[in-house]
Amino acid sequence: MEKIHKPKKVFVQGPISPEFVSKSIASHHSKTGIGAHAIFLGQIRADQKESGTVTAIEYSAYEEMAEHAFHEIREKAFARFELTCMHIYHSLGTVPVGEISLFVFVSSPHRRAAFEASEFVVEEIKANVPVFGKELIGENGAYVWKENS
Amino acid sequence: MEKIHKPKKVFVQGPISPEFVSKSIASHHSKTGIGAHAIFLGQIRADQKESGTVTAIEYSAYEEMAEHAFHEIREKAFARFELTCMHIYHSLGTVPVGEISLFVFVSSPHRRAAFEASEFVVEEIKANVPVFGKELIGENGAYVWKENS
Amino acid sequence: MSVHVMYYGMLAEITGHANELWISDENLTVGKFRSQILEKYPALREKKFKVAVNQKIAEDFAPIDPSAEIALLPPFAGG
Amino acid sequence: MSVHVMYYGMLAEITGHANELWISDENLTVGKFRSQILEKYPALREKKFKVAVNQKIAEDFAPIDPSAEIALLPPFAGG
Repeated sequence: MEKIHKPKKVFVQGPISPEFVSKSIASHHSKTGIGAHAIFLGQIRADQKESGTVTAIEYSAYEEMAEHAFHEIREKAFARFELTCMHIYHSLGTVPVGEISLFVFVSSPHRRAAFEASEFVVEEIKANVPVFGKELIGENGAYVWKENS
Repeated sequence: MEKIHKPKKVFVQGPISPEFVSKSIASHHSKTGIGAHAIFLGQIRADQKESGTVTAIEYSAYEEMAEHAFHEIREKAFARFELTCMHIYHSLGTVPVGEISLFVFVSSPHRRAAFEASEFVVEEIKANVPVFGKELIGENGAYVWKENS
Repeated sequence: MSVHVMYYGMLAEITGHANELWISDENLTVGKFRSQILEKYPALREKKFKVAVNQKIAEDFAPIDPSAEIALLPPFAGG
Repeated sequence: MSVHVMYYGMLAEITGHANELWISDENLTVGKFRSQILEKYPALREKKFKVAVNQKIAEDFAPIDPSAEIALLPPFAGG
């Protein structure tokens, strides 16, 4: 059990690899109080825009404020749900379509807490973390700014 | 998009490895309509029982009926949620504590459908699939039969 | 009539085998079969179990035809 | 007074820079700052943005002290 939840590094440069996800899973092998892991992965969609097809998202952030916001989300989630551990990773820089830009990983003795915390954390990130995204379109440098709904 | 949902092999012998999970994630790289993956992993807990500590679960199943049940759950989930794909894997045989025995992987253009489908599928599996589990305890061959709540 | 019966999990421990041929003088429903089986294996009375006919959970009123595959299922523990 | 102001995402494109020193004759609240900035950059009127003071989203009535770090934040797009 983690009793102290130190601020953790959330941002990574570029896409989050499937191998990184599997290493995170494997590292929970020794935490034998865990019964349920819920993982959320955000993947870049090749959306159709007026000016063409999205090929990548270029992420930037108000990094210091974002790290604080992530930390607050962690604290709230630990206070609200019976969690054993929790990890959040978010990309900065360019993430091509089909690649992963968000990895939320919560673990609990029981599935209910894992499901609820996973959803809570993802919604909080979408609403409250100052991350900005440029959807790059086609080959000619066109883009539109992304906005969460 | 998968239009026909053929019955798929769900059971695997022994634990489900983190590498298997990462390979499954990586195989969705080319499905660029996906925006959200929700993954649920069931991990064996070292629960305390009257007679000692759980060291593993030995799973068995009424396999033919179980495969039908899994197939029905797939069909229901595809009918109910906007899913791009869905994969279920469940262990048979012995799975030691800290290892993974259930892997549910749903993918959707949008996060809401992914969250809801993940929870739906896991609850359906717990309630409606004839899988049986012996919780092995200590070193002396003791066990108790597991029962889902 | 005779039907093929299978026992799973703890139920196989109680009955002492994984399957048997069930012989009955009369036509069976699930309910009738259930009372016959509790008579043969009284220890089952303390156990929760469901009866599947041809791989579907069946209610007591459901008929069992001679070619049916019957299974006694203890509480599920998947996941 | 003068405060440090940062522009993020599309707002940096509109203002033409990522940060600037904001000079004001009077003491500022977030609301006052907001009207001054819309006057200097009229194109911002068509954009949704929030104002963060010292890394917290602030309401219009909040005061801004001279050592504050101000940021103009366009809609969030994380995930």
